[in-house]
Amino acid sequence: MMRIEEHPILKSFNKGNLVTFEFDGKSLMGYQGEPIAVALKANGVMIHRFTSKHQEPRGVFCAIGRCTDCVMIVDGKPNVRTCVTSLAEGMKVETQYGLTKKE
Amino acid sequence: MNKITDRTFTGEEFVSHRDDSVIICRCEEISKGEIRRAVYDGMRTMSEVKRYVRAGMGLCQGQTCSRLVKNIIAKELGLKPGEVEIPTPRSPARPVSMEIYANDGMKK
Amino acid sequence: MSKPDVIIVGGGVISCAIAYYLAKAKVKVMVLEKEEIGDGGSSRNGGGVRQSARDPREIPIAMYAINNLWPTLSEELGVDIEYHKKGNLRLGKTEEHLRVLQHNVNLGLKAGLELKMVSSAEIHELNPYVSEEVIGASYCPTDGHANPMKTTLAFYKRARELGTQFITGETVKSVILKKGKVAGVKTKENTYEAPLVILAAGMDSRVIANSVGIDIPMQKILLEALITEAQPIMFPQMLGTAAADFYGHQTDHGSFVFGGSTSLENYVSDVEGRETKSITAPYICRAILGYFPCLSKVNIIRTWAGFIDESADHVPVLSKVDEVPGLVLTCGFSGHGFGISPAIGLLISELIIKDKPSLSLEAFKYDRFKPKG
Amino acid sequence: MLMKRYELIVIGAGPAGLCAAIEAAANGMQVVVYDENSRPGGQLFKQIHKFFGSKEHKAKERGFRIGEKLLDEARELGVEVVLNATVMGVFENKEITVMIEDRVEHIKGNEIIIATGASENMLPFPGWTLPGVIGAGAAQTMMNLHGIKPGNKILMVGSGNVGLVVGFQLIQAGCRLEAIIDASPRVGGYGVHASKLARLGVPFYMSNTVKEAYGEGSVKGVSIVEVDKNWQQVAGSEKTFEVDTICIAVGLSPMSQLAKMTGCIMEDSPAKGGLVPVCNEYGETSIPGIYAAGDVSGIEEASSAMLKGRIAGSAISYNQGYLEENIFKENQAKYRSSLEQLREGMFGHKNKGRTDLLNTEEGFEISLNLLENGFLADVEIAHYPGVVSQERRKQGIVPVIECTQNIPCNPCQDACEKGCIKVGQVITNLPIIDGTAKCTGCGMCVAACSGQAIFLVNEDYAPGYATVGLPYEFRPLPQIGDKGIALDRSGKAVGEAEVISIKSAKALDETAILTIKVSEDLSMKARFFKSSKEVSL
Repeated sequence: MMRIEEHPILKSFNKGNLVTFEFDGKSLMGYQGEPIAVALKANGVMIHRFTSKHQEPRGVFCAIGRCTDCVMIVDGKPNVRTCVTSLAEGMKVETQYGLTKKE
Repeated sequence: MNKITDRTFTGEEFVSHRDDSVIICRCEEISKGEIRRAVYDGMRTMSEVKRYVRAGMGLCQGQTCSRLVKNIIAKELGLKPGEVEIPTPRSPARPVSMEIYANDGMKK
Repeated sequence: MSKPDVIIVGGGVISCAIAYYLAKAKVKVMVLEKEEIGDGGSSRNGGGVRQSARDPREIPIAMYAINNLWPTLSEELGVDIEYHKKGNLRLGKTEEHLRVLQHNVNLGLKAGLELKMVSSAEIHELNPYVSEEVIGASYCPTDGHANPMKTTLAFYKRARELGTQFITGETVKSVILKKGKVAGVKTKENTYEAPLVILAAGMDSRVIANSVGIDIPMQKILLEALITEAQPIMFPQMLGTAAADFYGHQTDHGSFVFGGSTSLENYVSDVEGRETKSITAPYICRAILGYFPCLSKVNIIRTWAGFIDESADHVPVLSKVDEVPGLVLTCGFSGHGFGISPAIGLLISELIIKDKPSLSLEAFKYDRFKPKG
Repeated sequence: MLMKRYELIVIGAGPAGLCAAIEAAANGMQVVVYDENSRPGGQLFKQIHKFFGSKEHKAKERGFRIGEKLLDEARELGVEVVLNATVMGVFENKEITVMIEDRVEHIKGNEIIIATGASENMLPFPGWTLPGVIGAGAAQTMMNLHGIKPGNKILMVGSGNVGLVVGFQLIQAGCRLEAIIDASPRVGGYGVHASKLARLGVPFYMSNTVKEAYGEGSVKGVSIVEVDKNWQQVAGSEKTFEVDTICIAVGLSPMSQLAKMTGCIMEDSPAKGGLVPVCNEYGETSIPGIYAAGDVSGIEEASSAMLKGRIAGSAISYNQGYLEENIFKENQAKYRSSLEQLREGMFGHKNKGRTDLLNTEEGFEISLNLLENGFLADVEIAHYPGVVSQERRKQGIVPVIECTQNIPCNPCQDACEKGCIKVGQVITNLPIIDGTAKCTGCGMCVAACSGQAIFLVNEDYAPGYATVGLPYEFRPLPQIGDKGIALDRSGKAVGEAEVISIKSAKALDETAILTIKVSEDLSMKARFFKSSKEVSL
């Protein structure tokens, strides 16, 4: 379980509604409005994309929208920074291979 | 800045380092060795290295690797990091879609 | 270091190309650059390697470059300069545009260029991404594009390896004469001696030439360009438009480089800095999307600005200066020097070494500018 | 083009930006603040620890609470705080473009303050691109903003304050911190922060760097290796850890891209952490009307950033005719002296990066054990003025303050109504315990100490037994009567312990005070409690 249940200082985290989204064809749950990357992390997803040149896996690195390492294909659009893009019901999130979907 | 620099090629051979394969520019997947090689080929500033091998030219616009690239160049040239010329950042500070740009100035 | 045979002022693609061809011919060259290599237009242009839509005087040089130099340049310099000879499409949306394009086609044909008008259907066969609004285009199949930054630095690298002495951080102020002949240049702090000086320093060439009483009518214009995030490879052509509202191409990396002008660039407030203006990128993007609506979601990641050195008749000065023996001018490229840069390098080296370049440079004399009428 | 115009545009709603905006708005200026994040406060909202400094620096308040207060204050004063607003560029004539949702706005400011903060430095090593290698800031963002653990088993690289503080927060979030490593031979951050981790059993490997992160698809482990004086790896000294996450905390750099974009004169200053705009004493750059405040003009603590914001905000108010000269001068003097206070001490400006200090300003020997292992050795404790004699301890409850470095901080002094604790005018001084004053054991000092370095020791508890009151910021809280083991400063189990009281009053601000009963010889050793119910911390 990656979500923090009881935090000694922050107590609980006010999250929105639980929503369903799609990750590489699988149906996953996450909280509406939280970064896509957080919802993926809660579901144990580490790999967001594979690089163009060496096909190496990448995931969250800076978590604040600067490094662009965590980009994925979201609702068909590639290069979406999942650490700063809010999750919404029914979103389609796909692992990015280079610049596109897996061929 | 812009210290007078004679860039004459000395003719010495390029020496590989053990950690040359470590990736420095994460976006463009440019290794330390490629950056060192660029310096060997005569590139002495961040812009020249960037234009020659694309280090720092990817999606994040060098936000992650600039400091690392600068340090590598400095080390290769025997300079202090502060002596390496750095490029001027350009708008947009974060990626912005063409559509958003195109709408700018079009509606009240 | 012993005295060089030639000093080239400026460290852009023209200088580096001249230095390379001279060094290849065993001429001792020194290049003096005030900033860094390729800091000016060389690293800021759109990368077009075109023959079409050029002034008829320039077309033979462009054809020469494309026929003889560009195809083997990567191999020759040992750096992939990303040259692609996949044609140039100049797009039109109105009947008026088509007339402009037809005029260019006529000029090109007269100069012996392979160039034709193509229909909307033919355009879409070449480039399926073009908007339906485009009704016709001129097409030159032998045009193309290359990576200007890498080309500049490749010439530099190779020239340097061949013994050219590059000195950066040196701002040349004037040309020195001895007994009526060129003897070198003076920089802010130093003096460099050589019997031959080539001014290839963009607008600065004018100021430096002024030091020996030579003036070329040219002006600085600040143009802007931008680059997108990488996209899967979509099309190989160099693009332009009859309306001249944007130009550009997709690079090997996948990103698109586009440029354009707003018609306000002659009136910039700061004539030294190269700051982009807040209104230019939106304008260029509107223009692009007018031809390529499919790019609307593509992100721009950087914009930049660079000066062009526009001569009074929009073609360069490529010339020895008769009354100042030892002085050679290569300036006033007016924003389209990159595509012809290898040929300029070769031709100027020939002009210097054997006084007779492979192509005549008579049309580019420094003293050609006359008042109208 | 007609543009919206503000008297002051602030870029960045972190501590510097908000304070600048508050200052200017309080003087009557019309101010807008843009921030690209969905939450204001910059890094403050990820900082759940109590701040150092004195009252005027908001010491002993937690960062996120300071952020909330600043935001409320700004809003009350009419500051327009625009979030999810990315400043795309700064152009001529003090114009900026901002992307808000899907539109671009062009805004002009009579004055502009750039308060864009800092970005994290990175450390490349083989495998550093694997998912699971993250910045310490990323860890903070995930756990403190979004309530998710960045990983389960973690290695922290870097022993500066960021590494130490985030390391502690990881444990608070329920992660296991396997070790802290640093290429430097000495802990870079506050000794008290290091001690908080060491007593939980987190080992410190100084003079070590990452050799390689390994794993298919994501991090499965890491090997570290010793480095010699010339930063060369020592063959044969490798150790490996099975971790799923590697956190990098190797310093911050000013995020000065927007500043450089304005064309102002920049300098590369190692003391300020990298490339910064050259500023005058008010934070004004070489371009009149463009200011820089906070980390973008030089890396410091958030408390300093707040003051740098105030200084710039007040200077701008004066420039724009909103502040009389005498008040302006008064304010400047006040803020400046407050800022100078924060810049004093072992970690202040003049000592930044020094690892060769042997003594405190008062002449106390600095603990080498603290610098090399993260905790004070038992034999060193008695040297410090916060530790009373055994004779005094035998007489009843008394605070033991294990504060051994010159850090600008004095809430302990204010916390004690009985006058047991004295820091004095120079807030970097080590606190002195007045053994003659009567300690009531209220625990306010324990909770007030941002470094969690105060313990209430009572050696007069019962024959053969002593009690130790200690700060406890983990959940679930143990219960009275819980039995377990006492851990010493190095995290080693030293004996049995039983919880005899738990205080968690609101005034303690989530720092519970756990009092444990230990054998009397452990009174100066036992510094943490581990319940036998817990499998592992």
